[in-house]
Order: sequence, then C-alpha cells, then structure tokens
Amino acid sequence: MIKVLFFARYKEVLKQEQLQLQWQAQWQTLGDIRAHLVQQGGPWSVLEDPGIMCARNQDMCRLDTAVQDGDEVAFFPTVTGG
Amino acid sequence: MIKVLFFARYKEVLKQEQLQLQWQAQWQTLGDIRAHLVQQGGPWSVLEDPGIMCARNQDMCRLDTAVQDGDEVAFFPTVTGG
Amino acid sequence: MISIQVQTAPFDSGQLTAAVHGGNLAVGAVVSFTGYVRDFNQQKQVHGMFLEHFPGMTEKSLEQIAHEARQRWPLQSVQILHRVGELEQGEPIVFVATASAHREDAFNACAFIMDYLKTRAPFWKKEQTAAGSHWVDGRASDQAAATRWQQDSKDSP
Amino acid sequence: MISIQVQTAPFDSGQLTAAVHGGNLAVGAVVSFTGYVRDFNQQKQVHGMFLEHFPGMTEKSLEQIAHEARQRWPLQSVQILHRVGELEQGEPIVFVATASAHREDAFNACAFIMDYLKTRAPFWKKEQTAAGSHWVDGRASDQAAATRWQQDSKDSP
Repeated sequence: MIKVLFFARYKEVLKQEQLQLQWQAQWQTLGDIRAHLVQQGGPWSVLEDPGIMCARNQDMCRLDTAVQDGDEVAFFPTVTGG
Repeated sequence: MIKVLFFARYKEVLKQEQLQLQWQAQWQTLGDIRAHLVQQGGPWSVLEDPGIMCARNQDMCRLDTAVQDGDEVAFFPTVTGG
Repeated sequence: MISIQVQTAPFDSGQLTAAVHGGNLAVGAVVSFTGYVRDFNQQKQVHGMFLEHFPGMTEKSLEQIAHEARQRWPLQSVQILHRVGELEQGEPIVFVATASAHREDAFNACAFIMDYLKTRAPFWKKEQTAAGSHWVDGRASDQAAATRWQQDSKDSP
Repeated sequence: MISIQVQTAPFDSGQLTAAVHGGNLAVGAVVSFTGYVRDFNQQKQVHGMFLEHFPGMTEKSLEQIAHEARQRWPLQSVQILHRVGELEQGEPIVFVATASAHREDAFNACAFIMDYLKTRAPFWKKEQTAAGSHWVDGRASDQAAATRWQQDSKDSP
C-alpha cells in the first residue's frame, strides 16, 4: 500500500486530502504514481501542474525519486510560506 | 583660525583633544595641516599613522580635501564602532 | 541551540529577538528577520490570509534548514518560528534569528534560512481579497534567491 | 521614517525590533541587527569596553548612512541606535533595523548600513582586559565589507 497526500490547491480540486493505493509492481518513482493518478482523468489533471512538488516520507524529493511499497508520498503546488 | 580636534589614541598620545591654529596662507589641504603638526616632532609623529582618518566640518574626508580659514578639522585613527 | 516552532498564535518578534543572545558571551551579532502580512501583493488588495502546512514534514524541513545553516556558518543559535492558520493584515507570519560571533555569518545564515524556507518548507498561502480567496503563486524570484546558495563556497553570493 | 539615537543607556533590541513595523501595512519584512560586547576579541579576553565618539559628527554620519540606504533600496523605515561610554561583556552596542516590502531589500539595506557604520561613523572602542586597556585596531575585513557596496548596482554584491 502507498499512502498519498495532497495539499492546498490540489486538495481542493481533488476534494480529498489523502488516499491509499494498492502497490503495483511496475512502479519505480513518484512520477509513476503521479502518472497513475493523472490517467484517471477529470480533476486529476491538476497533477500535471509543471510546478508540482513532492515528498517521500516527509522529505522533499523529485518526481524521479524511487518509491517503494509502504511509503507515504505527497504531491503539492510550489510552496509559498515565509 | 583653524580648530583641530583629536580622538581616541591620538588624543591620549597628544594629551589634548583640540587646539587652535593661526591660519597660514600656504595651506591648501588637510594634509598640509597634518604636515605642520607632524613637524613639531615628539608625540606629533602619532599623526603619521598610515591608517589616519580625517573630517572637515564634521564630514568624513581625505587628506587631499581642501581646507580654508575658519574650518574645523579632525584627525582620528581608523574607526572601530558597530 | 536550534529552536523550531510552528503555531497558530501570534508572536512578539521583539521578545524573540531579545532571547536569541541568551546571555552567551561568545555572541557578537544577532540578525533577525520578521515577515508580515502586507495589504497588497501581486497587484491585489489583501485583507488576510490562511496558511496551510504539512504537519510533521513542516517541523522536519525547518530543522533540516536550520542544521544546514549551522553546517555552513559558525552559529551559536538558530530560531525559526512560522505561523499557520488564519492571519490578518499587518500580523507577523514568520520569524528567523541567528546568533554568531561575527555579523557576516549571522547575516548570511539568516538570509539563507529565509531563502530555503521560502522554497523548501511545506507552507501554502491563500489570500483573502474583496474578489474572494485564491492560492498564492510561487515566485520565480524566490527560486532564484535559493539557487544562489547552491555553490560550493559557504560565503555570501 | 529615519530614527537615529546615540546614547549611553542600554537598550532592549526586542522592543526596538517590535517597533520597526510600526503598523505600516506595506511592510512585509523587517531585518534587525544587534551587536554585542563579546568576551573574546582578537586573541584577547575582554572584560568590558569604552566607546568614544565625535558628538555631532556621529549623528550626522549615521543620518547620511541611513539616507544613502533609502536611496539605494525602497525602505519604509530605518532605525539606528549606537551606544557610547562604558559597556560590559554581553551588553548590546548597536542596533540597526530596516523595514521594506520585500526581504531582499531589507536584508541588503541592513547589511549595508552595518558595513558603512563600521568604516564611516566616528566611534572608537577601547577594550578592557586583564593586561590593561587598549584601543581596538581597525579590521581590514571591515574595509573589504564596505568596499563591496561601491559598485554602480544597488543589488546585493
């Protein structure tokens, strides 16, 4: 299982802040998880945002960062704190 | 007349914090005033300090800044505030 | 000493600044930064804002940023406080302070922390305007500011 | 708003920092610098110090420095406070704060003011050590720090 979190604009557009995904053997990176979600169509296209940021187990990472079963991943828009 | 002020180490070495000088027609710059004082010998050699700084009428200036009768000039070591 | 706080309550940047020296006689310089909600941003009149964050990751990322600053510059203390939730015009949002023997290190470390915080800590601002509320866009200038620290030298860019 | 103070009395950098925002809703960033008497300087244990200055010229030079900062960066306020006379270990010596819409301007202006103050304002430190008292030498690094602002650009060096 993979836990996926969404924040800010993504959370609003998707009308959910987290979901669980059954692990799929062909997944290698966070980009693969994103592609899986985007292909569901409709509001999921929000994740095609070129400014998308992501985290793996609460560490900022890149879409080409490796992912494995049991991870918590998060997708969110460019951060704007400070 | 020219009023001359000294600060910090110079004031201590010279044992005075100000003096008045009769204006001399050949003086053109603060460097000329310094040379006049240095030639008095003894403790006045303190003004040969290569790090000497100076001010004319309370504005920081250089030894080649022009001086005229009635000015207040000041000589002091490199500043060390802050 | 590193202190990280994430809270909804307002804070007094004065009290925080005064505490950063902490009676440590090796500290020669304290630099503090306080960020405030402005009334005008990106061509819009702003009445207030909501700050969302990623609980858990927020604290972790701020600690990593503080540790990275301590690796780059000799610092006696680093303090980071960031508010979340509802904020009004003129209220302080974020406070960062650094203490060091010398001013150059304190200035560079404080600016570095702000630049990294702006681009790497999971906070999102939603501004309230007369026309409704909207999520603030990331600024290219913030990305550029953070990039200037990515050279090998620990010195000022 | 420019505020310049030269005084013997101690000050609370916290209170000063809190006052710099001043309820001005255009202010997005306040950067403050506080300098303290360290217990150790230039290889010597320091117990306290005496700060001499040039009354009249001191205030004038600090105002010139503040004005120059306002010409270089858009600032809502500049505050400079410098103590003179007897100071003890751990006591604050100098406070500089700048308020601006954006953090880069506030950071640059505050660092600029400190660099200029260190090299252009008529203050002299006499340190008290176990071996007696001595006038502090000017530091080449302070001259270098001030020189970096002498380019045509108003941007960060």
